[in-house]
Amino acid sequence: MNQPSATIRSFADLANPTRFLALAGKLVPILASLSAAFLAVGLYMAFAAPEDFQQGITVRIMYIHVPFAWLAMMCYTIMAVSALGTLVWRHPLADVALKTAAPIGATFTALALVTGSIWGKPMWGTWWVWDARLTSVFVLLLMYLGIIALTRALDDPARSARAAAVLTLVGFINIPIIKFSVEWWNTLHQPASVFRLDGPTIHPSLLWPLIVMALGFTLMFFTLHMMAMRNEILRRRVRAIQRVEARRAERREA
Amino acid sequence: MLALFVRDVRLGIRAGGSALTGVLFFLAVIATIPFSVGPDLNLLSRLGPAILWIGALLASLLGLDRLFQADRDDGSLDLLILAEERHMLPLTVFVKSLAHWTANVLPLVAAAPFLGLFMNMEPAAIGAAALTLLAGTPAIAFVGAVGAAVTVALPRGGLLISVLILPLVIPVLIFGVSASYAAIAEPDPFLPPFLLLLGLTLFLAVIGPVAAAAALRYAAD
Amino acid sequence: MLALFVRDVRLGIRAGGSALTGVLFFLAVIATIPFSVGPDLNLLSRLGPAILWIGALLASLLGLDRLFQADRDDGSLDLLILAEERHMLPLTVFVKSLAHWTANVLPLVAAAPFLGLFMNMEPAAIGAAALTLLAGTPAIAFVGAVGAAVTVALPRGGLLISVLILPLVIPVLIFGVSASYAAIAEPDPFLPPFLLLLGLTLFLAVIGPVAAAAALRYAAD
Amino acid sequence: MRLIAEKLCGERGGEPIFADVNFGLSEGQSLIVTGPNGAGKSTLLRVIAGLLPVSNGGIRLEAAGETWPSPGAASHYLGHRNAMKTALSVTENLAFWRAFSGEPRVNVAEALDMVGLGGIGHLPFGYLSTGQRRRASIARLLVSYRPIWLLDEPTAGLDKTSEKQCDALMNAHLMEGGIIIAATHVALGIEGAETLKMGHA
Amino acid sequence: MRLIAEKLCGERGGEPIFADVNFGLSEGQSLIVTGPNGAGKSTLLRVIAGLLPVSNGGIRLEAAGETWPSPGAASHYLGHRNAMKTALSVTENLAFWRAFSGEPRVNVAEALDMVGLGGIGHLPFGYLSTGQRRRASIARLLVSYRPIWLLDEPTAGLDKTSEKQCDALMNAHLMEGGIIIAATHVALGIEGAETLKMGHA
Ligand code: HEM
Ligand SMILES: Nc1ncnc2c1ncn2[C@@H]1O[C@H](COP(=O)(O)OP(=O)(O)OP(=O)(O)O)[C@@H](O)[C@H]1O
Ligand SMILES: Nc1ncnc2c1ncn2[C@@H]1O[C@H](COP(=O)(O)OP(=O)(O)OP(=O)(O)O)[C@@H](O)[C@H]1O
Ligand SMILES: [Mg+2]
Ligand SMILES: [Mg+2]
Repeated sequence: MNQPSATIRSFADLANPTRFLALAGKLVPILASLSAAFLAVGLYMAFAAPEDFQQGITVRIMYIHVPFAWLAMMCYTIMAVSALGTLVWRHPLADVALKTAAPIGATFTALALVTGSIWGKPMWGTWWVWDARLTSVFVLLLMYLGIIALTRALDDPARSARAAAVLTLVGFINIPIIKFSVEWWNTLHQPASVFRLDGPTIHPSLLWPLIVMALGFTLMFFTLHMMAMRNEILRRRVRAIQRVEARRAERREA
Repeated sequence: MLALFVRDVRLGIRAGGSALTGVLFFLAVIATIPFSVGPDLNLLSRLGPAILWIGALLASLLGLDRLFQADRDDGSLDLLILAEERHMLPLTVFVKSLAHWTANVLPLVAAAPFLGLFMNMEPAAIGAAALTLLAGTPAIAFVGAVGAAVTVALPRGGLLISVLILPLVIPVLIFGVSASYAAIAEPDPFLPPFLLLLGLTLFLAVIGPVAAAAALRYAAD
Repeated sequence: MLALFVRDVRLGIRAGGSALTGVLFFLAVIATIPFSVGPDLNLLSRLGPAILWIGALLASLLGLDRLFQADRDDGSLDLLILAEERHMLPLTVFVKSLAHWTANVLPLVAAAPFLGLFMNMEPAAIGAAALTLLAGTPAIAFVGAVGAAVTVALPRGGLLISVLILPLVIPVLIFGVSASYAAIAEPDPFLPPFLLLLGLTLFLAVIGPVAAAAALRYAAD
Repeated sequence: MRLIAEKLCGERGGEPIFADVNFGLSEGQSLIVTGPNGAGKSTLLRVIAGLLPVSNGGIRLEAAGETWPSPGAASHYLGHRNAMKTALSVTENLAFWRAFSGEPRVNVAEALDMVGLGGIGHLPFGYLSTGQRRRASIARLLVSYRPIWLLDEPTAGLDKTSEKQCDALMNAHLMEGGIIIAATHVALGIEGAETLKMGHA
Repeated sequence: MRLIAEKLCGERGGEPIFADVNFGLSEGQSLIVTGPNGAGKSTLLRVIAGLLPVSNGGIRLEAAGETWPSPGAASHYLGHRNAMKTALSVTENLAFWRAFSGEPRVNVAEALDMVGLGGIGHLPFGYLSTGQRRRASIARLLVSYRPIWLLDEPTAGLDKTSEKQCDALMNAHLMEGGIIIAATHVALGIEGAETLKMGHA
């Protein structure tokens, strides 16, 4: 008769997540409102900012395209870190963080691709070119989707956690490739002008709205991520309780 | 029979052979091409149909060698053979190959048009490619079934016979590709190669299962 | 360790199947391309290295899903994991992937030069392509090991593995192809990309097995 | 219905394994095959089922009517391997065999209860323990009807209680006029079974 | 050397299977694990071997010296599956495990004789009968030395005589100061073995 011990154990496991849930409950609204504010201001600044004399109105796409692109890479970096968390520190939340970040990251990557190609049509005269940066971002999207597919295919959460973590870490090679593709290969895409060792080369009038927008989207990302993690944790709790119930039923039959 | 089909498809899906994976697989294959041949767009659009076909071929070859081995290893094959009076063995083989095709290749065929867009192929080419894929890829599964059966039956000698059988795949591929090109290249007509492809598929759909069944009967040991 | 290598190579050769399928697939890829790019020979010879690389890359995906599954099904994997204090698991994985490469991919590399002739590539190009293949394809096996380890629990991982691996091997492809082009295109030198390729292979030869081992340790259930 | 073997000989890879096996079993009768490892018990069962060619002599089924043209078609074969997919749930597996083998009998849930696996039909087969797997594949014999059961070490890996259950199931099958041929190393609780001792001697 | 389990708990897919298992075995001692199907015998063995994570409590090896850093490293694990390649001959299989596991002991031919498979080392493993396969994998325990043997139903499928052989081998191992933990449903002929009954009760 070890149900009580069992249930207690499974809840003891969830103690740490429980604390996280409380924290998330407090943080989510704050983050949400902050990001909303930033985005509003950012949008205003974006449209107040001077138009580029050759690109015209289309330059404004930059204010969403670039943040999306940055976030796509940042999200994967976060996933890689939480992968370490799973494999090295065995942190119970790391696995949840990784699993839930994947879909969000995929979305941002897809948005970067879309906005990029929308921008590409007027700039380069084509929606899509198989140029190094574009393709490497495309590959990043593929990796996101691959990780999602893997986590879906493996039912047992413990096992899928390890698998996804390992895969994520190995896939991290792609991030530097994306970042530096513009330097390594001669691409249509323009090189980094903000994150450079020798300071940004882009004009402040364009830089500031960009930064504000970037901050806004980053906050938005964290909001979404926290909410997703909360859902995942609750889902797992329900599953744990269901298992205990099922086992009770079995024992009653036996 | 339907039960067998459902079981095998389900197994395929469980393995992550779902539609999503199929599309991803195709995307991944295509993504590798530009890196090697370079970003030259109209070259890509010319390569398009070939790439689609190669991807489909690969997908249908993946795991094909396990078609019967998996059942042999867990003893299901014995029972499938035992049920012969009830379900003719060739039919069983046919259904299994079809299930393999459904789980592993069909998603790709469905995804093909979108990917065609990706490589900015012209609509005609895309339609033709998708059509030929739909018509041609099953043949690969049927031929492959023979190879799989033979390797199950005589693991050592299997190699030899597969050498004789599997090359049948290449004609399928060639007709498929040429048909999808005929659709765009003006002078040469689309129908003849396409009909040939259809004929080949139907022919193999009969020959393959029968041959495979014959091999399997001796596989049980 | 040598024992493990010998065993796996022996198995790969006896069981036959996949190695042969690989070569055939390779052939099929080569056979289709001319249709797409047309009879234009010097375009063909220009595409040659790329085609060889793509063919080899895709062909080496075949049979990868069984790398660890076969051992898992018959219980060997447990013992390989148990022997960890004696032979570090990453080393075991390394040896297994190497054996897989030897049995399944090496034949392709050996066949590559002849196929190069088919596409009338010039000797220099052929040599370069073969060399880069020899240097690069092992990397695919090592990355493949990660995919195989991660999906070892799945009944049939074929498609999924490819999806997981392909994005990871793209760098290998890039350097391999660029190296083999550098050999013919006069201005740019052959060595730098080739050395990069070598470096990448060595790097993956370390990362791959370590990662795969990490995944396998928890796969045992 | 009567299952008759006359001077039956079996071989494996060209080597004769056993020769001149004779028996005749009519409804309700059972035969227990014993003998040392490698004596040819499994081979005999597979020959009877028609999974291996008869090298000499013959095995035939008399007065069985249209439904059962051949011994193979009339038998359930339970080999060493369980013929279940580890990736599918126990219920899915059994449901498949029920649909595929035809002649449906007990439904899946009841069959699972009869082998004492009531609670766990939803688990993937791969999650089951050795004995549970064996019991699940015994349940396969119940979900669709065959007059002849060919059982190769049916109770391997079963605990005492489920051994009893299994014996009860076999006896019930005999009561209904079934025929059982079982190869085993341990004693089976089948009433009035003839035994056939195989061996190199 | 002493193998000690304290409040050992094991789980499968998140569900606790057994809890608070305690035992201490020193050289020459053996433990027989019994219990109904699904009680967790195999799970226990795998946890001891280190193939499954310890969910709670601990298992450790005392005074074992450098050679045997962990219980896993010090053990031969004989599971349900024989860990042999059907495509390779019996000798090739054993020779591989001998070379791979290190600490070589008896050579392959002798080991095969000891399990009564003298003649058939050249056959592909796939050609062997169930019992012969089991015996071949028991021979694996002999070709390389490990102080601890973890045996999961070692005598499944063996005939009477080879069961005796197997018992003799186990007793010999204990004589030499080995440790044996065996999960089984049938009685094993090991002298003075403690028994551990597992079960949902
Ligand atoms: C699908 C097409 C596109 C993709 C996938 C893409 C991807 C990216 C990525 C990943 C970054 C982040 C680079 C970094 O942080 O170093 C980026 C930045 C940027 N992209 Fe794009 N891009 C695309 C199209 C375009 C187009 C058409 C333009 C305009 C001509 C453009 C202009 C920029 C600019 C100005 C930056 C900021 C660079 C910097 O200041 O660091 N992108 N893009
Ligand atoms: N596929 C095969 N090819 C050749 N010989 C085989 C094959 N399978 C089994 N044999 C041989 O046939 C003989 C009988 O095998 P069989 O499995 O019938 O024995 P068994 O009585 O079932 O033994 P056990 O009690 O261990 O199950 C064995 O000596 C074995 O070596
Ligand atoms: N991979 C798995 N995932 C989840 N649960 C599992 C897994 N394997 C086994 N189980 C469960 O763990 C329990 C114990 O299994 P185990 O194999 O240890 O039983 P056992 O005592 O060895 O039974 P047997 O006597 O039949 O061998 C069983 O109820 C089984 O359903
Ligand atoms: Mg037998
Ligand atoms: Mg067990």
